[in-house]
Amino acid sequence: MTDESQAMSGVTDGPLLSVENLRTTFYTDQETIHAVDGVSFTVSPQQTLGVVGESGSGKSVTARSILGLVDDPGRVHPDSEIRYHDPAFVQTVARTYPDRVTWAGEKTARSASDAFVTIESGSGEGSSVTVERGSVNLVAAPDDVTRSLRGSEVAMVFQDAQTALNPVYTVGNQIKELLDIHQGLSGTEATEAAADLLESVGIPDPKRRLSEYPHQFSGGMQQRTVIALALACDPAVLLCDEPTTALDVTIQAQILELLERLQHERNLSILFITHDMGVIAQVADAVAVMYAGEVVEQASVDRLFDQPRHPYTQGLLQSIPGLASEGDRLPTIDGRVPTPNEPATYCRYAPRCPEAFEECKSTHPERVPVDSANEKSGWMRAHTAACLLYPEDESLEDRLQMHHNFGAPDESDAATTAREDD
Amino acid sequence: MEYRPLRERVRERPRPFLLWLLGAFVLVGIELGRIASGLVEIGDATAAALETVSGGISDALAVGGATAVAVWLGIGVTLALVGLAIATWTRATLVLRVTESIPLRPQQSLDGLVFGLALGVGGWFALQVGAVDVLARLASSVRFPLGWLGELPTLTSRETIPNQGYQTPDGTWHGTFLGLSPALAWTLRVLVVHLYVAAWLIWLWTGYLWYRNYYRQADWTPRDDVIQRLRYHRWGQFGMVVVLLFLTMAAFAPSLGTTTAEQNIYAPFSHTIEYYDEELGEVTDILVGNANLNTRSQGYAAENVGPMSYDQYDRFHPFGTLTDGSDLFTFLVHGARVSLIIGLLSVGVSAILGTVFALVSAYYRGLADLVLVVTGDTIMGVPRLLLLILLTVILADTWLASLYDGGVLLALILAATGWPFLWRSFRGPTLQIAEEDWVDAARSYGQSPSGIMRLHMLPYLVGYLLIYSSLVLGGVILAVAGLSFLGLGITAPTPEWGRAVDLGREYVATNSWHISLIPGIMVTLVVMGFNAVGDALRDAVDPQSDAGVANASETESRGGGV
Amino acid sequence: MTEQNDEQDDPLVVVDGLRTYYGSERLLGGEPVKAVDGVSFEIARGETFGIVGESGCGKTTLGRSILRLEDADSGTVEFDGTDLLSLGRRDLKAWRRNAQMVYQNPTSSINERMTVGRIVREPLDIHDWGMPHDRRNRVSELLDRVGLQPEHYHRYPHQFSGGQRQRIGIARALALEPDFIVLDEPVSALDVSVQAKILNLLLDLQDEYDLTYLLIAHDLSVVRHICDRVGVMYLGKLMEVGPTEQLFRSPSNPYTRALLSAIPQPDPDAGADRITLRGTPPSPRNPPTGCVFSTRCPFKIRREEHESLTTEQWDSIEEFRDVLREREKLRTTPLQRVKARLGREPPVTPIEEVVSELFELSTYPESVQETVDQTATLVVEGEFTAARELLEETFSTVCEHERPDQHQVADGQASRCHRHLSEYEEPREFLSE
Amino acid sequence: MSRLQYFLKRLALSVPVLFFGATLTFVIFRFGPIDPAAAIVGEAATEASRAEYQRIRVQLGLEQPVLEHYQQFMVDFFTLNLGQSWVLAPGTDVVDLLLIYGPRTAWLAFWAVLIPIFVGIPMGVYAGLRSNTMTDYSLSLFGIVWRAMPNFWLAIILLAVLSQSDALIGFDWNAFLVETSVTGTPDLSNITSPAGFAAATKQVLPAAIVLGSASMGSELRIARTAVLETINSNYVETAKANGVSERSLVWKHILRNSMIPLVPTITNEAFLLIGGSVIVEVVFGINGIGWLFFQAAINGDLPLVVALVFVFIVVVVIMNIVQDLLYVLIDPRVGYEGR
Repeated sequence: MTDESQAMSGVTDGPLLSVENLRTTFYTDQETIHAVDGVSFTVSPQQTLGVVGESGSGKSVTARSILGLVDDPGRVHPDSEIRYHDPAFVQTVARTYPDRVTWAGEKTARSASDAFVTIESGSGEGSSVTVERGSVNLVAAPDDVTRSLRGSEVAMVFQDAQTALNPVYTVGNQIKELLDIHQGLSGTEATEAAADLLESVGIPDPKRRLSEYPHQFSGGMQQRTVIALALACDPAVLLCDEPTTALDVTIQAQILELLERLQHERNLSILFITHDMGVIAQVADAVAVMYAGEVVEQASVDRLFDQPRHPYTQGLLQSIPGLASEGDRLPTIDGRVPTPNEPATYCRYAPRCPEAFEECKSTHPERVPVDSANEKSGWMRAHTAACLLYPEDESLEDRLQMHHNFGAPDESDAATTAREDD
Repeated sequence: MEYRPLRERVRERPRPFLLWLLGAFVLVGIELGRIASGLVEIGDATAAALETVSGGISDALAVGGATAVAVWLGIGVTLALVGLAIATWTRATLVLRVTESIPLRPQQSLDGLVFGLALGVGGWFALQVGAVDVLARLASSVRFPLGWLGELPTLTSRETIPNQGYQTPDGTWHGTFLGLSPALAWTLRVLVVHLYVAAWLIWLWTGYLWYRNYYRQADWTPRDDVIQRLRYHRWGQFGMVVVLLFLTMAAFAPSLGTTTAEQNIYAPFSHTIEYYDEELGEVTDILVGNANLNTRSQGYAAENVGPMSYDQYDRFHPFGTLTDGSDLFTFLVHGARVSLIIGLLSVGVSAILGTVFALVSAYYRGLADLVLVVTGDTIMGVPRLLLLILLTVILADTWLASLYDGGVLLALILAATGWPFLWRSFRGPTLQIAEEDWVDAARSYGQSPSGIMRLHMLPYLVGYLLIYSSLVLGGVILAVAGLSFLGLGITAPTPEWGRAVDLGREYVATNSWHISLIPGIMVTLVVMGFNAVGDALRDAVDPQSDAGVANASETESRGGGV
Repeated sequence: MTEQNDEQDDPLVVVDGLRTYYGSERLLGGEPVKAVDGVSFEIARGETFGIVGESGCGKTTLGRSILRLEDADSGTVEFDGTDLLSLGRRDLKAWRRNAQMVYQNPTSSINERMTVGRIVREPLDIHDWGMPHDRRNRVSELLDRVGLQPEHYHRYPHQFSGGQRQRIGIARALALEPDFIVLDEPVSALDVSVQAKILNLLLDLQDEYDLTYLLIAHDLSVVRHICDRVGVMYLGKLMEVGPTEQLFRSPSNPYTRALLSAIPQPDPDAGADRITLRGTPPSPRNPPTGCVFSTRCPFKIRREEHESLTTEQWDSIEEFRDVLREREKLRTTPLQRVKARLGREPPVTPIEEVVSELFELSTYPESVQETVDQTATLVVEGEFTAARELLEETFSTVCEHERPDQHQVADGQASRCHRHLSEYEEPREFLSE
Repeated sequence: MSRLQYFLKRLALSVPVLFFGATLTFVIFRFGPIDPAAAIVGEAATEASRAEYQRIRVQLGLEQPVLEHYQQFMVDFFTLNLGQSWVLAPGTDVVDLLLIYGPRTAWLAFWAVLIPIFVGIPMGVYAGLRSNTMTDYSLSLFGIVWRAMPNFWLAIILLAVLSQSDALIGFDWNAFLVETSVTGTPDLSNITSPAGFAAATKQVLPAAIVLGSASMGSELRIARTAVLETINSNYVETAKANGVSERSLVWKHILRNSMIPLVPTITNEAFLLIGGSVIVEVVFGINGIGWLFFQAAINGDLPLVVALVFVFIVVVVIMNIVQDLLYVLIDPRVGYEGR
């Protein structure tokens, strides 16, 4: 376990969803693409984590990996961890799989090597265990655990609302199906609940709308319906994958407002993926900036926009028209996002980075606090960046050494797995 | 990198090109005789056909009444269409130079009419002046050296590797190549033919590779991807092998048969063969027709010559004999040629019609599209096989039916009833292409409609053209076989696979099972082969739109449910 | 900016009352789509004029109509003094050298079966520009100018990224040395970092070749960055026109205000005084009879007796009217009627429920309450049209009856809104209330 | 546009097809190279036969001016006054012939449509759900081979095998269940009794299998691609992400959507059966409409042929209407803008 996650467990209101060193790789005939390459972040209860990045940075694959929706030829690396921390869920899973539980902190691990449930505090054991705090690692968990998580705990809102709704069923039918699965509602009860849901996402005259087909809805209403579908599952976490990209600004404003309201009403945690810096600034509490499959910077939203530290984030913010100085020319980033088709042994941003130096080509930067002051503040408030320039109050040698050390365990890990595979 | 014409690039580095050219010379040289005689044959056939056509037309005109009107109308429409094609593809404009007050579309049709009229008048004038005679004389002067070249021995001919002979009691063979047994000699010739075809393929492939390596300026083209995808398409490769074998069979039918078509099918009583008569104890002559009477396959053990066997006249029959005692294999290879020619002719005509109509209806939309939709729907609304039967029966006694033993008529009927299927398949993709921004962009800088269709739409259609043509070709082969099974279409004795199936239908469950079974399997294989090639092309040309195309193509490849 | 005022006297493009409808020629057509419905503006030489609006507002059709890629139904477009809409085929082709277009989608705007060289060269070939050799040189020069390499001549578009493809499109547009270029969402399909580079390129080219741009965009930050003047479009109408900074700083038209406030600012502390519009734009087949924005306008003029209503109350009334409008439409489709006759009418919320949901929360003046109740009764009786008309009678004002005229609101800034009339409150005053 | 409007529009589009189709038959009848009257009478050598020839021409309307004849012809056809047979069954009304021969073909077609639907589609769906497995490959190959086999060939092979089934596969088809012969016309007179139904069904079963063979292959393939496409669609992914169970995904979300592209396939295939029935009926000796048409065509019974072609066109148009109706019922997007 790394220092980071220990620090995180110290926080009283721990994360609801945490992703640790997530690697999702696509193996095609021609090449191996590391679409997500060692991504870590946490989503806190009732908070919004924004994930921002250009196309091809691996944002969507990250969201899909969480729900176990990565299709062939993609695979989530078995060493990755996606942990879900809701005690009730952890307890249910622990009771179903009593022989695959680890008790954190106990030296005499009563756990099998294939354990995926970690209990940090709780009592009892076997099928009558009670859990106060713990987590389930979804990567190692059997399929039916992931399946039981989908919807009821973590639901997803996709970008293209028009194709995300089944064209041959009425909207009511689709909502009621989920109400039946996740809340056991049926008949008139379900119809009422479905109408309420549509109303709560701001669709007027909801009863009539229930009997209409998706294509009879406008784009904004379709997106609202997709959100209503997700809400019908009564989830704790909402993964929003570019939910407003296809919409006009006035409709986008409506949807963003709606999400904000729903978050308060329903105590949702949101993972919000977008490429639009403006949208991120409006919705997120904390932001992770992704580049070529890696998170290159993470900070609270205010800090990130006030003091972006990673050269990529800086470049990205400067190149937004309107935000930059009134001068005619916009500062730009040269080159293009590379396809991460080889293991990262260097900084993937280096070729485009105005501040790159020799070592950037040979040392892979790890996510470190941007300065030592920052290290001590809590995880969610931490400002980290994956760049050899940081922590900025250390000397160059120390920094290089630090990044190198951070990177080393990963490599040995990989080596052991390789051996095990043999 | 400066752009230079291909000629300059070749001049700079002539070696690969010259080597490649040399390869072509060698390959042509080996078969010069066959190519020359083939040309003569085609020329003669064309001349005969033209004569029949003009005779037919003048007959029709002489009859008068409705028929004449129809023929005149047909000539007029054809001329106008050809004129329109000239006007569009050459971008020549006549009316525009006179007046600008007429809108664009009528202007083009007017141009078409003018060109068509000019063509008609020119043709008539040439006819009057006797240009035909001049042409004929020219043709005959070309024919002479070609005929002479046609005498040259060729590698794959049966004269070089003869397989017909007789066995004396001591077991030796006479008259065959190097005294080999007929089966071996025939196998050898088949092998040589296929090696020769393989050599041509290698030549082509090397040419492409060399062009890519030495002369092409682009380091990548979209076609490279298509070829790359084809290389991993096992199902498609199976199809290509089958299609190649079929094409070889059709192209080299005279060499592949164990005997000649003349001897086997058309005039068995004008040829004799030698065999060793055991009763007489000497080598005797017999008319092929008479020999055939004793080698018939009629179902009984006593009257049957099965596959891979010799008959009593020492003739080898790889696929056995037909009910009349002639060789099934020879019948089938010549049948392949008939099927292929009909198939290519009909698919060619309907593909041209389909493409032109698709381009026009997608570019202009509106009325043009509506008219084509109604016309196409009407033709498709009549069940195709019924229309085929009806038309073949009705037109059976006309001059058209005499061309290529009814083959041309059949091909034309198939084309006339088949183009709506192709057009329907093209329409979707063409409409999509017409919607693309680059078409609009071309319009925005003043590209003409014909230029847009040719440069910006047609290249995208070529892929679909190949896909559907190969699917439809399979269907046409089925349809032709089905019609000849019913005794329609190709007139006997011209060989056709469906007729072989028909001939053997009573013997399927007897010793002579081969008569129906083998041609049936061959039809199945060839149809599968063309379908597989179509599938492969579809996957290679347009990997994304898998389902949509598959959807539309299913019924087209069937050739009207035969 | 000062220069530009001088140039105003010498406009390059003058659009007057342009109307483009389409879909009217369909057999079972019905109402045509009024994509561009009476738009007038001028573009000065060397200026960048921006058209902003949401999707479906007709901005692309407007651009295409100006280039005569779409047939306008009425109005005039004058380019440098020539009336474009009356040009014959030949003159039009010759004129096309002067004006070009850059498209939104870099993948579909260039033909992927042609090499880059041929793509850029094609306009030159069509217009018989110089000798073939000159054309090749010109293409190399152009490629270099837009930031591509001459050796890209023989590459296919497939091998390029979106940004590079957009450069190819720009090179093609520049080939014939046009004066005027319509940029149709040139950067909206690109990533932010690439966007900036293309915008810079466009600005450089404008300086170098003295180009006049018509920029069509939905991204207001892009427009603000490079446009001198902007027109805001909604449902085929130009709602407001003005110099960029002035319009962005003090928008007069309610729609402009709503649009500007809806842009998410890349700044977490940015103002919260966002105006969120209700609903979606109506169909351009049946635009509202009065002001096209009247169905969604938060600044709508009310009758005197309703001025005292709170915003929430007014919104409830508006929403009620929306619901009725929708329901009336619903009843008119034949299939629905058949269904209703068969007793399979879709279950709708009973009107009483709708009323109670919308109007329960606060007390309304008696007259309003009465009208609402009356309407509900009419709906129960199935008299949808009467119900709608009753509401209209009670609540509609000039906004729903008359098309607003264009009012000069500031120097060079004009807006279409009834509130600019002296008898009503100006939108900005209304807001500050 | 509503769905009803869409349907009406499609209906309207079938009118010109019917009209032009009938015109086409008229053109063949009146201007074709065969003189119908001459074909009926034969060589007009004697005075009597010449008179007969004239009489027939008048009766067929060939002596009328073209336009008048055309009008007469169209009115007759559209009022289902289809005329008489002249050669095959002289003097019999075509409508009467249809009543005798039609049901047999309908019975054959019924099974030929049904068998592929119940065999091909489940196989295709199964292959699609298990794509890129051995099962998928073998099912697909089976479909392709089955589809490529020519009907006429398959028919004679099946005929031969069944007629000698005892000797060849040790199973007597003729005696199986009810006594029937392999070839021959089904007896539809007592179809309501179980034995009669079984006999009539068994009688046409081999022919129906042959006739439906290609349809089965096509439907298998289309079902497979449709399922594959649906599986990869966004709404299936959304449903999955929202926790819909695997079973519900397949039965509710995938199957219904896969049916949409199958509708035109099934009707198109049914359409091809009309042509195919000629060959199958000829081989299996079923005296249906296909057989009647073939006999009429080769015997030059032009009035009958033309009437039959018109009947076929009507059937095709009806089938198209059925297809559109099915479409309207199965796909709610039909008639909506852009579709």
